[in-house]
Amino acid sequence: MEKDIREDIAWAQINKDVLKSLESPRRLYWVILLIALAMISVAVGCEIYQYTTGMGVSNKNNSHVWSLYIATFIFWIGMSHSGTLLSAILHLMHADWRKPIYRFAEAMTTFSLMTAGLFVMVHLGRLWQVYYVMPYPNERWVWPNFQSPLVWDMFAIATYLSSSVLFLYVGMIPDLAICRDNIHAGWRKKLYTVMSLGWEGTDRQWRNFRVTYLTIACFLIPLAVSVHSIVASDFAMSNMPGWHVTSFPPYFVAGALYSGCAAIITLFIILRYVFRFEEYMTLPIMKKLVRLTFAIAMVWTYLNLIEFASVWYGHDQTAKDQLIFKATGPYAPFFWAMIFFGSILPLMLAFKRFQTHLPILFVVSILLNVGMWLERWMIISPSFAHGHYPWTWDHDQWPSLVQWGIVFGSFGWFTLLFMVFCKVFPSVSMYEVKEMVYHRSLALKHKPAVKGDY
Amino acid sequence: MSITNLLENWSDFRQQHPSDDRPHREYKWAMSIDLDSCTGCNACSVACYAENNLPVVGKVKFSHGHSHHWIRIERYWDNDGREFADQGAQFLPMLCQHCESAPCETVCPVGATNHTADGLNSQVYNRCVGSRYCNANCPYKVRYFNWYDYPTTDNVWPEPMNQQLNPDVTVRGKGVMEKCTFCVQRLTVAKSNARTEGRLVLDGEVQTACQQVCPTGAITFGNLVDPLAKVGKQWMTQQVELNKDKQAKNEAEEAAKLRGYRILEELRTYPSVMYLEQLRESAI
Amino acid sequence: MSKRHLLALFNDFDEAVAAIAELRGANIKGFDMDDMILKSPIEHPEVEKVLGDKPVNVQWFTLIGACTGALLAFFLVSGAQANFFSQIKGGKPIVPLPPNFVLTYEMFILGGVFITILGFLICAGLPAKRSSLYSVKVSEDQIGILVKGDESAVAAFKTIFTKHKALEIQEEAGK
Amino acid sequence: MIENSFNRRDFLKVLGWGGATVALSGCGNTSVEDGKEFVTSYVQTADYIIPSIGTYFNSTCAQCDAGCGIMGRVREGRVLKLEGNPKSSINNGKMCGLGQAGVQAHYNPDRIREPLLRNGNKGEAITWEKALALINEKVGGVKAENVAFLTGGVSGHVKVLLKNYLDALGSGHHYVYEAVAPSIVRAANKKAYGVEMPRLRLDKAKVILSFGADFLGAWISPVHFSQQYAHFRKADNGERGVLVQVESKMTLTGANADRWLAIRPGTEGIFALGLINALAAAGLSVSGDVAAVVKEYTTDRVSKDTGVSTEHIGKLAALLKERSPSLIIAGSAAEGYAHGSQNATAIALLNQVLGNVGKTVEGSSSIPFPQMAPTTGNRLALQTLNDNMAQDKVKVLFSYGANPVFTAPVSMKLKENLKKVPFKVAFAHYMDETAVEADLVLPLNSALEDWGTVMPEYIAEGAQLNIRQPLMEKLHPGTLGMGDILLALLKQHRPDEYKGYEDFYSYLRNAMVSNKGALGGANADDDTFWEAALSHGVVKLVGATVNISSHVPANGLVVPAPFVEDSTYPLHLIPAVSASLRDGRNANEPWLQESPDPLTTIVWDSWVEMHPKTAAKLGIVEGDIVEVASKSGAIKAQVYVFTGIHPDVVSVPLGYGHEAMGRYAKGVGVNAFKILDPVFDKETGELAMHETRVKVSKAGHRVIIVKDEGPAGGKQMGRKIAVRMSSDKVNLSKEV
Repeated sequence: MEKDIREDIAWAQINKDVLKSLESPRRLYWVILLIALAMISVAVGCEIYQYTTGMGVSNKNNSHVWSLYIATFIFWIGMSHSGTLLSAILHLMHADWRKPIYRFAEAMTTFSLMTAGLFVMVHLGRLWQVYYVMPYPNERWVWPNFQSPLVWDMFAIATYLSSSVLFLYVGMIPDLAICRDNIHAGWRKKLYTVMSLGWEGTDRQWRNFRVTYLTIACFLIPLAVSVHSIVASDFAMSNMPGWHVTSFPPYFVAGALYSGCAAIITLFIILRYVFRFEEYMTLPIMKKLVRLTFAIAMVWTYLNLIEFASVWYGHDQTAKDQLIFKATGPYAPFFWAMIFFGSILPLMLAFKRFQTHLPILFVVSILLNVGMWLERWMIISPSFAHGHYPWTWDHDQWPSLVQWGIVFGSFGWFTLLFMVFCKVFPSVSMYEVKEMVYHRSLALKHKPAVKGDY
Repeated sequence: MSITNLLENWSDFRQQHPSDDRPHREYKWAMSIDLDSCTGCNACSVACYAENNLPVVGKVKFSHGHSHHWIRIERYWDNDGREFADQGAQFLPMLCQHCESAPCETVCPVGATNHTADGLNSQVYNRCVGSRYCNANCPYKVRYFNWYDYPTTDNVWPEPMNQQLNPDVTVRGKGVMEKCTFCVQRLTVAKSNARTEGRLVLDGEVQTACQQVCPTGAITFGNLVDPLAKVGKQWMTQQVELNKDKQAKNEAEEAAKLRGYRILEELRTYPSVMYLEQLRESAI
Repeated sequence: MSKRHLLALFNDFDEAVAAIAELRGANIKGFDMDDMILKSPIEHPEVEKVLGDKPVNVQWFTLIGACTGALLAFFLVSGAQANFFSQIKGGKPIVPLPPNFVLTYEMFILGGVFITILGFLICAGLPAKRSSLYSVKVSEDQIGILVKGDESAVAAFKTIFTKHKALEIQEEAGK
Repeated sequence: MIENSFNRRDFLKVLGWGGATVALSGCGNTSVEDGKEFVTSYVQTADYIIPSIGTYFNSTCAQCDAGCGIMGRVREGRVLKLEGNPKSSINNGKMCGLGQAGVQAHYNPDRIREPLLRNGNKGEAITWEKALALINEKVGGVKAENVAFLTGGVSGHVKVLLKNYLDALGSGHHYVYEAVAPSIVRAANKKAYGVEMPRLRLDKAKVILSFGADFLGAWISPVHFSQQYAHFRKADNGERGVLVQVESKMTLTGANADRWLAIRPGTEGIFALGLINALAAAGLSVSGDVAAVVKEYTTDRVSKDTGVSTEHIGKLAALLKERSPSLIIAGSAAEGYAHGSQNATAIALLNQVLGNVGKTVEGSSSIPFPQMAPTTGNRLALQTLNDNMAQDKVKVLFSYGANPVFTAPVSMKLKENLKKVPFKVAFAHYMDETAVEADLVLPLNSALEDWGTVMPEYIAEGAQLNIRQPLMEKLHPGTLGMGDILLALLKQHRPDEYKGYEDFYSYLRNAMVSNKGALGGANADDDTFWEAALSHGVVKLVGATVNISSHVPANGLVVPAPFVEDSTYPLHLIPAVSASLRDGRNANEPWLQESPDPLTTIVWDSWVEMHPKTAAKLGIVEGDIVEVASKSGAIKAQVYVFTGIHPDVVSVPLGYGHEAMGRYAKGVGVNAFKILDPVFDKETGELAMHETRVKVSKAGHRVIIVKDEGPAGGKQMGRKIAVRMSSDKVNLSKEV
């Protein structure tokens, strides 16, 4: 089969190609940037309206106290996971095909976390008091309630965000040094000089770098898992029918990796096209990525079915009603759409012909994420519409435009962050691509002669 | 936050509250509602509006489910298939059940809702950040959120109506969760009066607004610890125990004739409100 | 007696390795093997090997960081709960272990990560000023060997380097 | 003169003893804000007034005519909440939601604040002097018999002054009008028992059979009956009474019945006679004439006519026979027909046959001061007034405590006839439909800032005189109490007789104190007596008990056969009297608008109740907007489908659909009074409220009904929420 990457790429060429992606952007870039800004301003407008008028404008009510904000919050948290998957897990496994694509994946992790964080705030009825959630010493000895899964979220996400930022940064130091060495003026020069911390690639630096990177990778994997299982416990720990499900933590983690991988495919295709990274983001790598995604999709599907099955088989009538309502009630269209996008559509990925067909993959990967977003919504709202207490059921309360506006804007926010990143930092890890090339060429050299003496 | 304190009293801190060997000491406020006397006349609900400064939200907001009735009358029919509701309706006043093991308490991120020493499920308005997790986790859905700013921007108490507001009860602003408090403002007064006289609150000395107004006296409220309290006697005769999720009624065959039960008991919320089953004559 | 610094750049990594080996072999007067620094564009275990094994201590930082993080978390949380009685939750102990374990776990990781980074900076001597003998080539595709030795040794260095096809030898006037 | 008499210092000096307003002296309320008056510091107030501690003062509720005693919680000079007055034998410290809302009537932002004189299409504010002078001039300008006074039910000293004023004018035209009064039952009772309002002892009865009497909701004295009901359900010996409700549209009482029997509208009399027949068959001794009357009312026929199954008739008869005493109540459902009197009589007959008269139907006690006894209103009064107006016999019309423009059916053309009256004076709290038509609108004090005495029509335990005293300083300096106005008007005609009285308060106090002997204060000095009266809020009257006779005119009692089908107007309209809105006078109190209707849980709107069968036949589902058309008019409202109503019947609540009155009432729902057909009870000439036949048709669009009930409706979905068990399983006597 064809190679993940050519061994004979000149290293100088690698530098050149990647650094080129940092050069002054074309017009299209600015256009997209403006669109992103426009989306953000929509969200900001909605939030201001909601902040001043009250939560009521989001069309939540005493039955539907949570809605799209929480759903989208989970969506973005989930999105963040596959960055860790690619860089950390595959790093430990020495799967070197990750090297050209993990950088932007990690960036995605960071930015989707930053987006998710916003939704917690947007969701609060009294945003101006949000600092109550922080454990800060105060003369009254008043602390947040450490028993609340929301506080766990706070801890977990803070940890995850800071750790993945550090991970991203540490992994980028050698590349920053390269930038420093090749860019000779302007703010970029200063930026890179400062950020590269005077990296020279001495043996001592490399030695510690290797260990550090490995260690953090080891930390990040359990962290990522814990983060989404904690988010899952927001629901699993409650007593709402449809939430109180034991299999939620793994289910959420799987879903997270799933949506993340899908997002990586999307961004992979965009970057490959925009930055002409055909040499590095090659089709074979895409093929591996797609297969990984397919595998995870199947895991998710399985866990999804398990959840339904256990509810179905269990004796909790309330939960059973809930499930039936989900599948037949007013939410049915969304529910079945989720099943289709999440479980049926990915079956395409099993076919070779699609595994490298970028246009199709582009569309599919986006649809997968639509499905995953629906999944989160289908976890939240039906349980509120049809919970324990029939008297307070509410089947005809739908999110208002304010909610949709803010959800919409969050994608603009993510785009903005990501685009800025791509222009300021190398979105492909140069030194690691070099390593990849180097080791593979060595492997070729040391291939035993056909006439082996054995 | 001294570590020594933590380590010294470790065993105390590991005690779950309240438990059999550490029961409520002086007070445990509880209620019992006789559904056979309740006529569903709504007087209790209106009394609650008057006592606790509940906003009248108006038609539109009511239609969006933004209403604030801390005690609401639910009306159920059980004429399955019969042409008429010929055994009448079943009315049920539903208010915060002040669960002993309240699902809402553990999940609040800022500890705005807690369990008081006298067994109330308290709500600290100025601590609340409006995450609404408590309501999400409340199986009875008896928590009401201030979706709008009723006192100011919505102006639900136009001059001079605002003069009716009860000064003993805060007027809640937007973004705060609220719910039935068992008229805690009355309890506090009664308790402090009793304390100044060096005694405990006597049965009947303090009434909740809903109990006070109820024309048929269907609501009984009092201190479960007090052996003389009527509410305690009722719980006793109905053999309903606070910290159980299965009562004699459910288990013993001969106890099936008891009327006392608690709603959604199987969720182990241990409600402080006992209901007495409605009766219907079999001879007609 | 003043020392001189030399930086030689190699294109071929094997040659570089050979050069190092030779430097080690020919024990040049006034030159200590530890005064040699290897600069490389990529992480390079096998080349570093020839420098003899040098200890890495980052993991110790990690250990300490993680443990302190965990302990801190547990006692902060439990202590806070123990000293704020009005936060009693019905049906739950005042200091409930399961939630506290969750938080302990998170802080365990947080502490670990942070202190590891700290350790990395310390051990790797970062941030630092770049030595004057540095070539941007090092960050591109060439391997550099930086040696420090007496006047007397310089000649010897140069011969060895040139022998192994050093593309370029930078020299710095020692003080 | 008003100014002087209401100079605050004197006011307080006089009232000081009363206690009520002492609480206010600390805070001049609104008047302080606008700086007109000064604040007396707490240093000078009575020692029981402590800032931030509520003080309770007794008075009398004015939300309906039951006359419950209320106890107002007053703090810093503001009345905050109304509790029941434990000393009042009517409600013994309890209250209903309607009564609670009294504070909202008092603090209502839409109250009229000064006298208004019509000027073209708008009223302009004038002073009281001018207003009263104007009245004097107008009544002076017309013949006495052309002066008419329309009021709701009145009693106590206000009634006395009113009578005196009319006498002074020489006009006998006092029309007492109540839109939803049980006037036909009164008449029937008078005939059957010799009294209009016998005491009903629900607490003594073992079985109650109520023909559409909503005694738990809106009928006569609900709070009193509710308490008796509690005893009835759980007597001290643990016995549990059985309630059977017979009606075509389920009332709150019906919803609490052990057995609710949906009966074909108007056949209540037949059912009663049928029961007598069945009882006789079961061996109950029945006098000959009665037996003769009921003999053809065989169970089968009755079952066919009424639509109640023979099984239930049999069971009911058996129950009534074995459990005595029982109590049969004739309510608005029974009386609301052209043959309402016959129905009521038949029901009274059933009571007599069962021997309940004297046991559960007791004679009430007489009232020592007949001039203060309540004058009960009826619908006939408005008819008469209307005719007189149509014939231009009315030149000056006073309207007090009634809102005829709102409650009169369009067929009466009341509004047009009103236009013929040259000078109309309305004493009102709000700019309601009648006040809008008036030429002079005089703003009244709210019940919580007014003086007066009330004698309720329904006497609970012995006659009592309820005191109404101000619970706080007047909110609006421009309003005046009815008593004061009448006094001022009287002074115009009989100055020497009344000049002694500075204001109504002094008149009232004098009147009471001078009669303290009869009021049970014989050996107390004036002040002590007066203080006691005020602090109790009630004065027990010693009246001889009226013996109740029991001779229902059986012979000649005929109950017409059930209605013939009317193909164009196939359905019967039952205008429902809701517990909170009644005839609509309280519609501007938001608590009442937002407290859900007990049966439908609908808020803030009218609705049309309909049986699923009927709905299916008409292809209607819940939320459809339908047009309910009678011969005299049509209204549009949303449909609510439920099984608490007879398939031949649709029901629309009264009290909604105000076109004026205030922000909370205006435009909410539709006014069912409007489309009532002019059909009258044959004997009393009262408007028969349930006689209207209607047709229902879809009006197009559909709405989501605003109600508290969720999509699950009244179902519990297998959860154990509201549980019910059969009464023979439990032994209530064992309970606490």
